[in-house]
Amino acid sequence: MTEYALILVSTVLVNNFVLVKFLGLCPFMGVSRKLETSMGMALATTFVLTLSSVCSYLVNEYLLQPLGLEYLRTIAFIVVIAAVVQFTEMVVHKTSPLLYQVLGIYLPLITTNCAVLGVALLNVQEQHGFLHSALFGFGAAAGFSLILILFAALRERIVAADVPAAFRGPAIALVTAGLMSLSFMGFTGLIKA
Amino acid sequence: MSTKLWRFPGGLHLPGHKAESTQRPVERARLPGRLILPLHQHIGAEANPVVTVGERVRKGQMIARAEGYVSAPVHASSSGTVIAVGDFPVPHPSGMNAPCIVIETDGLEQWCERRPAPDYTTQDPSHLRNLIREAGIVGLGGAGFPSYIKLNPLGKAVDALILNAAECEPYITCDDMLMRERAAEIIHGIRIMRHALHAARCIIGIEDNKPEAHAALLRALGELHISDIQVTQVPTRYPAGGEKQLIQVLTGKEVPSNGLPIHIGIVCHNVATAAAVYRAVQLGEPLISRYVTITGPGVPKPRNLDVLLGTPMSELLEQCGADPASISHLVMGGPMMGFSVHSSSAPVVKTTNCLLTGRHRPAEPPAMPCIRCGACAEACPAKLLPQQLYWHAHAKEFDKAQQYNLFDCIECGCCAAVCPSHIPLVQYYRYAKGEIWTREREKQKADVARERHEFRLARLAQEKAEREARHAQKKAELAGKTAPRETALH
Amino acid sequence: MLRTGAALALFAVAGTAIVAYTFDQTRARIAESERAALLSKLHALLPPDQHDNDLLQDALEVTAPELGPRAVKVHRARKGGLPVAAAFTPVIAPDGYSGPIKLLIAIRYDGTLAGVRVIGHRETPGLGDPIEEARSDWILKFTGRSLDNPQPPQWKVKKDGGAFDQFTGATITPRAVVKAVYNSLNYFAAHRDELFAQGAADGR
Amino acid sequence: MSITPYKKIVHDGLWANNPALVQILGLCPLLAVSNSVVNALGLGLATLLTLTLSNTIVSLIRDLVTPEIRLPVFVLVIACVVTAIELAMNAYLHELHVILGIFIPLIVTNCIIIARAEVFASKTTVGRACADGFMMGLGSTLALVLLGALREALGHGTLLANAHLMFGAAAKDWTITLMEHYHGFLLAILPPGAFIGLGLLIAVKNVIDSRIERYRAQAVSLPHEAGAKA
Amino acid sequence: MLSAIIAFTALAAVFGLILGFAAIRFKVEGDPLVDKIDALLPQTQCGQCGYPGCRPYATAIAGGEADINQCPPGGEAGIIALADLLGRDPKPLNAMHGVVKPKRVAIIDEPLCIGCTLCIQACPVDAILGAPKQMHTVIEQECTGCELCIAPCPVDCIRMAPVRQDIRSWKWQAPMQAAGRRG
Amino acid sequence: MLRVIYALIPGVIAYVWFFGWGVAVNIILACSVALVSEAVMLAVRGRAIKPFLLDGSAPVTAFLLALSLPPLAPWWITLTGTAFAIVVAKQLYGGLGHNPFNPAMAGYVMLLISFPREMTQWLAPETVSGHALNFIEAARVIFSGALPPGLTLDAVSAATPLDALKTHLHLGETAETARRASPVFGSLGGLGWEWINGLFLLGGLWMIYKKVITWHIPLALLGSLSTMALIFHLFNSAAYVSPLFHLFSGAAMLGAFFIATDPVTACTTPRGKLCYGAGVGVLTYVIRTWGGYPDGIAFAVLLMNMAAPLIDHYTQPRVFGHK
Ligand SMILES: Cc1cc2nc3c(=O)[nH]c(=O)nc-3n(C[C@H](O)[C@H](O)[C@H](O)COP(=O)(O)O)c2cc1C
Ligand SMILES: Cc1cc2nc3c(=O)[nH]c(=O)nc-3n(C[C@H](O)[C@H](O)[C@H](O)COP(=O)(O)O)c2cc1C
Ligand SMILES: Cc1cc2nc3c(=O)[nH]c(=O)nc-3n(C[C@H](O)[C@H](O)[C@H](O)COP(=O)(O)O)c2cc1C
Ligand SMILES: Cc1cc2nc3c(=O)[nH]c(=O)nc-3n(C[C@H](O)[C@H](O)[C@H](O)CO)c2cc1C
Ligand code: SF4
Ligand code: SF4
Ligand code: SF4
Ligand code: SF4
Ligand code: FES
Repeated sequence: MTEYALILVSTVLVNNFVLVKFLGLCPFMGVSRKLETSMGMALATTFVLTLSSVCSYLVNEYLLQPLGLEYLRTIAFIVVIAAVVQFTEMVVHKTSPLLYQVLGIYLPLITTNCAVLGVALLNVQEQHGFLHSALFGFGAAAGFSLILILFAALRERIVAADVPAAFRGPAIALVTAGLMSLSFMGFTGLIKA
Repeated sequence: MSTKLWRFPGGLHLPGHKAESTQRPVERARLPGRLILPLHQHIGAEANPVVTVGERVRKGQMIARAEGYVSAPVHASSSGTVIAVGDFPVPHPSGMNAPCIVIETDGLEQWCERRPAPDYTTQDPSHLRNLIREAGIVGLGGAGFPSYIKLNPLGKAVDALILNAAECEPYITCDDMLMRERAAEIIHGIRIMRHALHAARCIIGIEDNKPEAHAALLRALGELHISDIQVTQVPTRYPAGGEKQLIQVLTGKEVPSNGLPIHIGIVCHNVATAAAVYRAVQLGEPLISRYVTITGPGVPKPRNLDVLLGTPMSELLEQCGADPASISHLVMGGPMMGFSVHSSSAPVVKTTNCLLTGRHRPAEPPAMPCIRCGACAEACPAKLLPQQLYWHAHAKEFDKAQQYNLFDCIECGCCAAVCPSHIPLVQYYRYAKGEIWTREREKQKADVARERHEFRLARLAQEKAEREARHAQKKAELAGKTAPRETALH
Repeated sequence: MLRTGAALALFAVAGTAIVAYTFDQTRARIAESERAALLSKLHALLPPDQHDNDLLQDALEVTAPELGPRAVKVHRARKGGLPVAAAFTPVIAPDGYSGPIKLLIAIRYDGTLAGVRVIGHRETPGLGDPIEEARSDWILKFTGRSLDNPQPPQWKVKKDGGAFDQFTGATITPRAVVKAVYNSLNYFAAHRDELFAQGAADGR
Repeated sequence: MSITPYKKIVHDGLWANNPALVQILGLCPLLAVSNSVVNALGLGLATLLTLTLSNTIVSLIRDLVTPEIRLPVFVLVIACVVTAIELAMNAYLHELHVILGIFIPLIVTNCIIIARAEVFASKTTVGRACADGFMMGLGSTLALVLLGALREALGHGTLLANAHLMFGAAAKDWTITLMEHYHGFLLAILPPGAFIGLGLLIAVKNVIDSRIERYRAQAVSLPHEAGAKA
Repeated sequence: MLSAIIAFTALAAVFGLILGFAAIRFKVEGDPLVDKIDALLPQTQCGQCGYPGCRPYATAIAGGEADINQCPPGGEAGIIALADLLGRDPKPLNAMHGVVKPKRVAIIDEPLCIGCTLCIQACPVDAILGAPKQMHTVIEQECTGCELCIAPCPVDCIRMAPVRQDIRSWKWQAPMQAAGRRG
Repeated sequence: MLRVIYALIPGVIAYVWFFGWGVAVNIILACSVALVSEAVMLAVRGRAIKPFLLDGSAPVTAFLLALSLPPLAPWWITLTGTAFAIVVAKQLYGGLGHNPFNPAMAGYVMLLISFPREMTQWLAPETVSGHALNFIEAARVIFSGALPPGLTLDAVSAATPLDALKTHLHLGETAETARRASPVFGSLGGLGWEWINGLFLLGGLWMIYKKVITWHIPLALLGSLSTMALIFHLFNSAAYVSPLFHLFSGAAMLGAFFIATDPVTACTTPRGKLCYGAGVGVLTYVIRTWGGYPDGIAFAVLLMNMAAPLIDHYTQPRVFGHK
């Protein structure tokens, strides 16, 4: 039990995907101008990331490994991810048009969010089991969402600030991200192992 | 008497500065050579002149008719001749000129014929409202909203008629003096209002820094053997006189956001308004004069005057021993909510409760950036977050400001008063509100333009189609004509 | 719909074919590089001229508390069939400042250290990381030492009255490393012969 | 669109529309591996190669693919290219491959590649697509190397440390030590440094741009000065 | 090798089918965007943006051909609104397309007007009244101030005048900037 | 702002008393650097300089940064830290009032992760080391690194109480043995630290009385910190030290009254302030107890700065007349 809690703490805080592992930065920078949109993105990513983490684990375990096709891993995973994204898209569209309104535009973006592929690859690299993969994927997504939403709220405040011309826009956003990751250094050593 | 009182959030204890202008008794203001009567002294539509230049008018005669539901007529406050109808300086933050009727007084003070209705109890409310409307009575306490509308319960049961005698702003004492000197008139006025509203209760709310006025009211009630009007002292804390605040203090009810007091069965009027109602109904006199406080470091003899509407402010300053030229800046209203008047030749209007004068404009310290200390939020009686409103208004993010409920701001100025960074917050809010309204208007205009443009495009397309059709037809005819001739040639 | 499916499948086939081809071409080379990479690490401690067997082939796995929680691979160097040295990887020093430290420890048959290297750690950059060869030569000071050099009680950092330096402001990390090395020396002393005795068969 | 002059392609790729500094795409590898010049160069070249190849192929097959499967096919193409490159690197630049780790396969999801395929390569001639791919790749590589240099210099006081990983043993002594006994400003090589560093680069670019803008404005002597604020 | 190909054909086929469905549906997204953008444009219909009217410009933005900073009448507020809608960073107005001017309306000097109807044809919102050979007048509240009627007039009897300010249209100005803001 | 500095003075005096004049040197150095870099940045940004130099925010930043540095930190540490605080964390965002992160703490954390060695070299209280460095000596150490003859760095330096506690617990000792083993502990918290914290507490209370700050943040912070500590202490007093120790060692009081209360970077709504303070307290405890760094205040403050806008967004008070 505690082991799984630790996995979450470690992926959400200590090894936060965005601020420490440098994954999923494009959506992090791109979809954080408004709080609402960032929340939509967070929701979509969380779902897709968890699902694709599991699926890619299955594909790797029961398709690639047996056939000795490890070298096709990347291709296989990206295929899986794209499929999952589309699948999610359809499900959402069918079940709740309202949610679709919110998420619709973000889902396609997720395909090129390297956090998703990153999770899949890391699962293999670190030989996670099934449950571990699921948790890892969820934790990564949670970390991503947390940071994304906080960042969006911060940015909404910063746009009104008297930022020097040269730093307006992406530059100051990156500096902010830097200071955020500076703060997250505080979690280092929280999980020894 | 000790009745249960409630507390409104925020607010400030301000130095009152009221003693200065209450030492001397109220005296009539001298009759000026000319009276300047703006057509727009109230909320709502501008009144419509019914007199022409050169025409002779009597005191109390209607010279401009109310235009539409939310509007009020204007009356000649003394007898004389109309010498101009046109734009003149008026008391307004813009400092612009606005349409006025100018009367040269003849000093005869000849009244037009008055129709008193001594026994109002026999009148039905709608007729009373009509009298009040015809008398041009508007709220004398603040916004100058036509009072007859507020006297119309709109079919709702009115639980309480609240008389606003708080006069919470520093320096202002006109209501105070009115209560000391004309308590009886106020009481009568209140009973008329009450009759019109069928109000169950009737409370006069007065700040506890006016013992004399309080005593005067009680005395008057005693003399008139009236027991069903309750006089309640409320703690002195700005803005206790704010309509919503006073209502909360006296009844514990909150006027819903962008709702009206009437929606919670309450109507709030100023005491001066009540007095005006009495004169209108029982003496048949329209609203042609009011008490005005002339005070501030700029005048040697600060006091209250009973002023004919339309009297130029400069005359009043002179009467209080000040030389208008020496006065560097002149504020109409109090230090918190008043605005500077650009020319002392502007006239006193229905909503002029106070002239605040300064010898030299206080040098405002430079505004520093907001450090989000939250002092403003603690002072805000509307429980807003002024720092956020400012943050967004300053960044021109007006929709965000609106999300933070900009329009619940009553512009009381408490926030600006406490701001350690000396930010003119209220100015930012007024600016933001103005911008939002303009954008609304422009949006509507744009939509119209879009329609007209699309309509035009459609029309052009149609014309083109028709032209082509005609063209084709012509061709066909031509072809029809030519063909036989050719055959004929052969 | 079917058309699109087919078309896509076509592309998939083509793509896969190309990749598969590349894979075939590079497979041998990749295996080779991986070998070389590992070998170069070992050769840093056990120079090729000191042995004549294939270190990668002649290996076995052991598990022992002294060497850490997980199984440790032991590569054995022999010359003319005679044991020369053994390289343990990875030896885990569990009590680093912020997590376990992975070590590669090579011990000569006579019980002296052929060398120690850090192959993975999470110590604080700037405080704990002088244990890396790249950052300081602290780790090199182990070479040539053994259980009687210094005497066992001396196998500590100076601060704890031992023979090994600590870093300014960082005692925990060196403490952990010294302890781990000392433990593995003990383990080697205890199990030396069976380590070399076991047939080279396993590990293949 | 399809008749973009080559001059513009070059200018876009390297400056005006630089993937890293302007489009802010493909950040993950950019920030993750830019802690030393060599790593940056390694990944940069890999990306460049991928971009060029993928763009070329995409433009080659642009008439064969129906709109519905455009995206999947492009993704597939890119994935294949990347895998091929990865295998090659693993074979010939093994250490570097180990260091760069999952960021080589992650080139697949590097947004800039799919973006170029979508908005440019799929709409233009092979030559231009190839050029665009190359220039965009070069643009991000330059940004990578710049950031790498900045961080390595500040962090370790060196440049081109362990270049042999890439250029073979001959390059062992290429390392340039800018400052002996340099304390080492760890911030630069730690994650926060990556973000702040890139932020600074972008800011510098903005300054240069506005200078150019102002210069132009004066040259044309427009009545009102554009973009010159604060 | 073969197993690889087989395995993949399977995967990809599935994938292709699924995607086939979804990709088609994405098409519909385009148009509402144009409306959303058009709703933010001032509808002056002046063409300064380089397109014949606001809607064409909106279409161009949606199509990614035009940038969001080309509409002078929209001004800074307009650009920010567009940036918000499209999730981009706002940028200063592109000087190539003109500068922000106070709102103005056209006034026809009626004695001079010869009733040529050219301005009527030019006006995008039919804000000019008049018939051939009769003097024309501008319906002030309908005029968007696009200035398109100025050029065609053969006798130059049309001029632009600022919209009249009176005490009701007056609004509070922003207070002067916080301390130290130079210019 | 000046009143913030007045409130700091008693604590500073205690600081000098226990750790020698190094602190004073650091403060002076930091202040001058802060003012200079502020002025330079304002000039570059084309803003008026005088009003912003006089608003006193830069000195406050400098004070708080200097107070969190090791007393004998070399001059270039103070310099880079202060410059980073003012230039990057404050001026890049538009200066006073616009910065989302607490400049002083940003500067401190930057130093801590960049130069951990220098940043963990703490001076032992004079009562322990038995050496009293006077102003000149301290200045010489700071600027040239030259200790007075007959002194070694190891002699005068020691880990801070929190740090030492970590080290000993790490060695598997109990809190009690740790406190007996190392001389740096006092009766409540760290030796000397208890006095320093006590005086900062006084200064803080004075600021509340003077309405410079409100009670919300300090109360919530200290409350949550001690609650956490109490729970775990009761649960296992060998591994987890008492709440009092937490309150009276490290930067607890300084943080609660002077750092977390920075109005610019904290929450601004009343309820928000409570959440914010509680958050800082909990995070501080977590980082102190399980994290890699001995004191967590700085990180906790920065982390909560990060969350402040969101918290504000969700803790707006009910506006008058709204349901
Ligand atoms: C635009 C506007 C419309 C109003 N409409 C009504 C109304 O329909 N009925 C009513 O009883 N009071 C109405 N009021 C009067 C308000 O309730 C309030 O008494 C008036 O604004 C004076 O209060 P103040 O001086 O605090 O602004 C209106 C006020 C304004 C400003
Ligand atoms: C901040 C503020 C303070 C006010 N103070 C007073 C006051 O002291 N006395 C008063 O009669 N009206 C005051 N008003 C106006 C009242 O809100 C309200 O408009 C008025 O009492 C309605 O009565 P009337 O329509 O007869 O003027 C104040 C309004 C505001 C917004
Ligand atoms: C941020 C930080 C990081 C640290 N990292 C390490 C480290 O990686 N390795 C280490 O041995 N000590 C590290 N320490 C220092 C230990 O806390 C302890 O003070 C040091 O080992 C000195 O212990 P001593 O008092 O027994 O000499 C670190 C201290 C701090 C404040
Ligand atoms: C009560 C109070 C606490 C403050 N705390 C800090 C602080 O912790 N760090 C800091 O850099 N500035 C602090 N300041 C100064 C100033 O608010 C801070 O530099 C702003 O962040 C500058 O924008 C404080 C100011 C006040 C009034
Ligand atoms: S009082 Fe002034 S400085 Fe304080 S928060 Fe309000 S606006 Fe900002
Ligand atoms: S002016 Fe508005 S914001 Fe300021 S205190 Fe009054 S109501 Fe609140
Ligand atoms: S410039 Fe603006 S107002 Fe004029 S046509 Fe273009 S979009 Fe419409
Ligand atoms: S009248 Fe002239 S300026 Fe006005 S809208 Fe028509 S064409 Fe434009
Ligand atoms: S490169 Fe774009 S999300 Fe990682």
